[in-house]
Amino acid sequence: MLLTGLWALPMLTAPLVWAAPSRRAARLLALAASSAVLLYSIWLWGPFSAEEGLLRLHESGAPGAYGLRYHLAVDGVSLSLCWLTAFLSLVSIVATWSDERPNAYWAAFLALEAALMGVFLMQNLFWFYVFWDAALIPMFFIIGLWGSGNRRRAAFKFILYTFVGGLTLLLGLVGLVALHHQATGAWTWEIPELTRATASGPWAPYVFLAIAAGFAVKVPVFPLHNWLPDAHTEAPAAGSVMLAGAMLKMGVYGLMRILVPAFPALSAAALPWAAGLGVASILYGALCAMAQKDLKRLIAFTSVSHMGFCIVGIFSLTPEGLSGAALQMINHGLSTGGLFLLVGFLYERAHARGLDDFGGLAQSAPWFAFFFAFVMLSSIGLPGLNGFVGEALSLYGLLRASPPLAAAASLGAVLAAAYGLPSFQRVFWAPPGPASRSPLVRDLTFREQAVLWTLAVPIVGLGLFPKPLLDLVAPAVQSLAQR
Amino acid sequence: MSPLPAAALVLLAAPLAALAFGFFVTHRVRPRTTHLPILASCAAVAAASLALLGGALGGASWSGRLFTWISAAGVQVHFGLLLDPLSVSVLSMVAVVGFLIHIYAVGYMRHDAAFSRFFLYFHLFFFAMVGLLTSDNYLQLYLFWEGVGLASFLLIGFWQHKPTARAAAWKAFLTNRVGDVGFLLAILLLFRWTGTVAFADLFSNPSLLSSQKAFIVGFLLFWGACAKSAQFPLYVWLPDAMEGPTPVSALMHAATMVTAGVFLLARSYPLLERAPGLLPFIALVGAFTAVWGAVGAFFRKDIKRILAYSTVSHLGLMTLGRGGGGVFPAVFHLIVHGFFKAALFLCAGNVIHGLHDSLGGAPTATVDDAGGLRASMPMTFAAFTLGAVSLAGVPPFGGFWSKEFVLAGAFGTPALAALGLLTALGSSLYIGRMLFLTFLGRRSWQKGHAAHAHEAPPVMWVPVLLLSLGGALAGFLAAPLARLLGVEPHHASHTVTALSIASMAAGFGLAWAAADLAPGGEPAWRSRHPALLEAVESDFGWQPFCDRAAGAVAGAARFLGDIVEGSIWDPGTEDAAAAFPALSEVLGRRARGILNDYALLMTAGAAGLAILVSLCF
Amino acid sequence: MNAELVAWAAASALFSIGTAFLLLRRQLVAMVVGIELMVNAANILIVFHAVRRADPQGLAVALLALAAAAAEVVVGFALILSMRNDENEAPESSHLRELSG
Amino acid sequence: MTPLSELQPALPALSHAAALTALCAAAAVCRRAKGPSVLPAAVSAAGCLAAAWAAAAASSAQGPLLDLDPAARLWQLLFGAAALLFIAARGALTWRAAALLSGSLCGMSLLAGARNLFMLFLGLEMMSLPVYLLIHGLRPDKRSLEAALKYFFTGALAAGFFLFGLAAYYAGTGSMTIARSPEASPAAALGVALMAAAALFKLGAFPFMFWLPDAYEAAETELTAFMATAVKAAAVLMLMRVLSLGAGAVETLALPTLAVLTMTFGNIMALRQKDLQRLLAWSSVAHAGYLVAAVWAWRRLGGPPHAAATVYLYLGLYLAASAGAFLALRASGARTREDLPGLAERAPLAAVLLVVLLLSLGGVPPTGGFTAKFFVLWDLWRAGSPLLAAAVAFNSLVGLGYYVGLVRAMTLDAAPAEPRGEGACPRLGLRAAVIVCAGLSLLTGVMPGLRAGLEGLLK
Repeated sequence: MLLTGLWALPMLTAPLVWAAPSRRAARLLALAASSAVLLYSIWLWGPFSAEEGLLRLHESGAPGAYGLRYHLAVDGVSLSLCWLTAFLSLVSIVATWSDERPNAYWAAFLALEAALMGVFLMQNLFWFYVFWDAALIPMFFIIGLWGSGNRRRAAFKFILYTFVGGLTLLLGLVGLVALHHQATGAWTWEIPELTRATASGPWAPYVFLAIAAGFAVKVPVFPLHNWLPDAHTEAPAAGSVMLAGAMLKMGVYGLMRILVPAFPALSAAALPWAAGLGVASILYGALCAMAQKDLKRLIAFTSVSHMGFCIVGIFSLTPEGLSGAALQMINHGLSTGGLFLLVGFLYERAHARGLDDFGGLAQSAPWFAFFFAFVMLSSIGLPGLNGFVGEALSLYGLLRASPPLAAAASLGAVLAAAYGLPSFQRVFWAPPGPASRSPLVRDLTFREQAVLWTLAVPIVGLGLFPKPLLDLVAPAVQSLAQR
Repeated sequence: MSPLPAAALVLLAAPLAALAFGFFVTHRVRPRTTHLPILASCAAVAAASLALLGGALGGASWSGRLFTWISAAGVQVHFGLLLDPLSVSVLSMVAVVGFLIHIYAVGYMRHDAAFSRFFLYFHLFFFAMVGLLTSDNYLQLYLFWEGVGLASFLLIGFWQHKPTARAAAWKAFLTNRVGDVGFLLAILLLFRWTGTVAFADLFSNPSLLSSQKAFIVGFLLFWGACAKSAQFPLYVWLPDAMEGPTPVSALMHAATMVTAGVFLLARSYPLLERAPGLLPFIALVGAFTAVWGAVGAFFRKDIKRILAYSTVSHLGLMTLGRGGGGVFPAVFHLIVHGFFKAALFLCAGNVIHGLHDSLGGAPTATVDDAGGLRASMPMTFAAFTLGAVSLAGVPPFGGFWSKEFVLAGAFGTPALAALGLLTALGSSLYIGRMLFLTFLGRRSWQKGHAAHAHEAPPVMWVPVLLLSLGGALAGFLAAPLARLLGVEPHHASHTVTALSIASMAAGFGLAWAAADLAPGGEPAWRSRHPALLEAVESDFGWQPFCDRAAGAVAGAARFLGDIVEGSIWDPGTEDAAAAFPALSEVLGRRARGILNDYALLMTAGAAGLAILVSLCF
Repeated sequence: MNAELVAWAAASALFSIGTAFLLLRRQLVAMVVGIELMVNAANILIVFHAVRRADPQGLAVALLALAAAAAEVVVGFALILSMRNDENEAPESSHLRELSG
Repeated sequence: MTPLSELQPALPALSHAAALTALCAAAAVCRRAKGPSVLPAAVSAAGCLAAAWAAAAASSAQGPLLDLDPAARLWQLLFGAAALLFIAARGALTWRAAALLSGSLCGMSLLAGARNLFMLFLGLEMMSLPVYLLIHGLRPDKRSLEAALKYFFTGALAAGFFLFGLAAYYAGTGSMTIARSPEASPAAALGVALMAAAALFKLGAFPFMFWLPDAYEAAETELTAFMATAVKAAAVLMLMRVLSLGAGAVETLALPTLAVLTMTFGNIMALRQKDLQRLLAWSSVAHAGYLVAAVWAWRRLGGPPHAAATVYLYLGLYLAASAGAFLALRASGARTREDLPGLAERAPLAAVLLVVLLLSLGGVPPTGGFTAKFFVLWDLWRAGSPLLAAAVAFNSLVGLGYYVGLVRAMTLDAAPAEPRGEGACPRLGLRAAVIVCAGLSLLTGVMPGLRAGLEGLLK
């Protein structure tokens, strides 16, 4: 029952929150639930480290026919992602703590958190996929109902585009199980068994491509990314935090948990293509970010760039690259989550997100300027903050795999400075334009500062002391790289 | 390598404590007093570094590891401090010069509204610089390297309302990032080939790296150093960095930050030694930059830009020294240069401060605005002269000795010697011109501001004087520094000394001629050669080239962001999805709903099945 | 053997005529006639083969098929008769055009 | 054998027949009570319950024409469920309508147990004729008359094909029992082809499906739900029985192409529909395509119980989702797409249920629709045709286009100023039926063991 509680708790409280008598009661219940989940997930660290072996805290239901068992387990990577999800859910609930949100808003976040936890815990492909698609529905309503501007179109585009990935992934997963049956004659949907035998056969490359494409849409990787800017631009602040902070990690986690272990030979063979696409994501994302006029679209493209580092780290198939990717997932969640919160606060105050809508905020809102600079620096990979460590390890992994690509990827750091600092200068330093909405922007309230400080502490902490997290993911990464 | 003494910990702890206290307490409660904890921490760091210097002179050196930073499978990096003669010597110069400039800044920034914010940024730089000098591995050095870059971004852009300051700050950070990419790649390659980046492991058995690999890593390190120490290709940000307040220009863009690159090259001397062709190349780039800077300095009018180009030139000299003569000439010139260049910059600060009211609050002044300030600003004049003669290399002042060792090293190859002497001539030329125009001469085109310029308050001219004295007397540091670094100083032959003195004298003569021969000498000459002037103003097209390159990248970004993403790829996928409803519309209109058609289709279907069966029966 | 051929020929001819009625004629009543023809065509075949194999089940099937066809016609006419149109001409399939797309 | 035991396999059909006779008698006797009332519905429901009890409890027996094997029992329960859902949703029926309903159900019971091809034909006729009349009977307007007539003529044409196929098969093999015929003569093959065509017509597969949208759009919503589930299930039953006669060429070539054509055509046509019932009609054509693919996989794998279980599971879950969706439309009172915006505010419960049902139709996890589609995809991969699986996946993507479109219209789009569409239908039975369907759809989404259970039943 240990792990089931992790996803069942938010899933069960979601309807209660929805049916709560008053909005205030709903918010308080949601706050209680999400903090309980966070504390519970951190408490899990005890039993987790007590056990041995790669996958721990196993928990499975009755062995159904054909291996369709309800089976949960967790390793270093998924536990850290559970922490990230729980932490970001709590942060997004506290950050948007206001009265005009209806009960369904809080229920949607709890449902989203439950679905994400499910994805990171499930070891059975059927259940993995159920939670994978289930996560889309709350996010569809979060973007669609409480977003801004043309949220309906963005939500519709988001869910359809992600279903394209989802259905390709479903085809791939079923194909993987069929290939495994051809190879070993046994039917199983258990990820540990599936990844033990290497799938081969005439259909193997197509299945590999289908699964890779399915996950690539979610990551997103360069050509399949254009649902992200629209979804982020229209999502509410907390929605963007969860979308960028936790949902993008489903794709990367899928690659690490299913694709690479199931097809070690093909992953190695696909290195130039996959790493090439990763580098393309880094450079394309950064360049597009430089050209954006809307702050949220800019941060959305930076996410494409950062996720490119994860892809590069994974497909280098080196332990350093993989631990870099695992670390980058957590770091990106924190820094981009912070950025989206800040832009959300801006939008709350001035109902505008354009770079040219603001100016000279450093004088009128110094705390705003401090936190925005702090999180932006972490996002562009300033050493000493958390962004750098993940990127450096991923680059190192890529260097071991193919030096020219590593050189190209390292250009991403220059482009990062090129999109990070000018936007900061435009909004905070440059004098306000005639139609500027800066006067509307009053400085951060105590609650908002508290939320941002809780984000800033891990940002610096992981930047200077990433060792505990690296040790946590080391065994999982080691087994991945050995294949 | 004895374990870390308490003084070593003070080096980092004091600035951190001051910053934390300043940021969380004084900046909030009483912003006018933020400089007090910071000055205290400067004093502590200066005392600690001098104590360490004493110990180091006695032959001691310390190193120790504080905690493990990154430990992925192949990448093991620790956070540690290394205090060997090289780092202690440079650290002492930085601490002393930094302390004096902090005091100067109290006076200079007194009237600025963001007084406390300035000191927080200023001390953040100081902390990063101390960290950089004392780190015991490349990755930690890289961390403080970028920290220094960040501080320079914040300080150059300190006067946020000025568009030129903002552009300069961004340009500085971007150019530094271009260099840092090379530095990062060097670090990653080191991990790749040797599995470690700690100086102790790397330099204890140099055979780890083959010469070819050492060349690649060395070159990349040099590329990083070029950005930070404003060597030829990547120096473009330094002249613009003068947009920042003068203490910033003095401390960072003259004495300490820009020397980080030279320190990096000095720190990795065993690595560079293993790469055969690298050192001469570095020397050549250094020499070329030296001449390039000198030419730039001579033609500028803005007093801070003249000093900026002079810094570029002297950094070139240090690199030349490093390439030609080894560690000692470079470090010695670095230290001496730190003193007199800081003094010169602070004198310029005094001049600007003095002329502040009459220039209508402009942050900088040109040699034309100044002129004949000898009477009204005696102390600044004295300090400036001391600094100038030391820079030009007039014996027996500090600059002469350090330049001697650099030229001695350079005389191995004729090209370097020629460039070295040219630089010697150039430096005396431009510093002479600046001295005569600013302090001595009285020309008609002067705007007559000299009359009511007033001397800076003691809190400003005392540190300036001390610095210029330090610069002048630095010559006597040669012997102890050599003993500290454990290297036999290679004195220049008498011919070399004679040649350098001759060129220095020639420089001064020419400066006197150019500056004061004819009352309208300079403006007349400028009007006659507009093309030449324009070429020099834009560094022979190199500055516009860099701006165009940056523009090209921004253009590519706009192209990708607006055209490819905005109007081709994004709408493309949406149109692909919209194809289905369109097809549905076409099909829908054709289905008319007539019963006979239904029956016809059904019969066709059944007939098709029947035919199929009979065909392949 | 040619008896079987004759039977098949007759049945298929009748069947195709019936289908043609349904496809081409516009009056609904004529289409019902077409349906009857198709059923009778099938009955011809069934009866012929039942007799040839002396299998009483076939005959029973033919009989019941007639009954089923009768029921079908009854339902058909029930629906056709409830079609009321003012020009009181014979109900045609062209009147049934409202539902489409 | 005592006469009673001989009738053992026909028990379910008999119970419906008893209800039919009772209703006809009542209809003849009491002229006065014209309007719909609960009693006739109760009698018909009693018939259903008796049939269901007979199917579940009676010991298995096999007669010459009918048998009561596990498969037949499952079909009976499926038809009984659909019928009860119709009666509950409809609430009150006139005597004549109840009689017609029981007659149709009697036909379906015959179909379920049929071992003889002619019994299949009789079942088909008895099932279809009452439905033609019900379409016009329940909602006597011009559109329903047109739909009834179109359905009648195309249905009669299909019956003609079936009969002629029967005759040809009889000519070819001399026997009418549904068993693998030893010597395959061209006539038998022709017969099977024609009978398969009739079954595909009833299922609504390409190119036989044009009648379906008209019939579903014009008929009363509860009847459409009944047709979309019970009649479609009967069609699948017929197709499986006919194909088990050894379809040869039809199986390998025609079925996959027809499946792909059906699902694609159905989905594409559904995208443009304004009337919601017509949209769900075209979506049920698409689902017919997925069913044809599932049946093909069942045949290709040699008719194993697990593939049959997949078909049953798909039908069962599709029944819940599709009937639920139709009834939810009725409950919410939305007729066209323009009625949907703002529905979430007007009728929140109906909107939530409709969202769950639409997502289940779309095959989105955690709903039953996904579990069904998951097993179909799996069987298609096992049958060695990933391309067909890809076609099913791609088509369900197109399907999601309009399902999520409806969800978006209902929940996200702004409510119009004045409320549109008829008011929400207050009938309790209707609401209960929708809640049951939605609950089932949600519950089965997280029960992958369902198919293994069905497989056990079928062994």
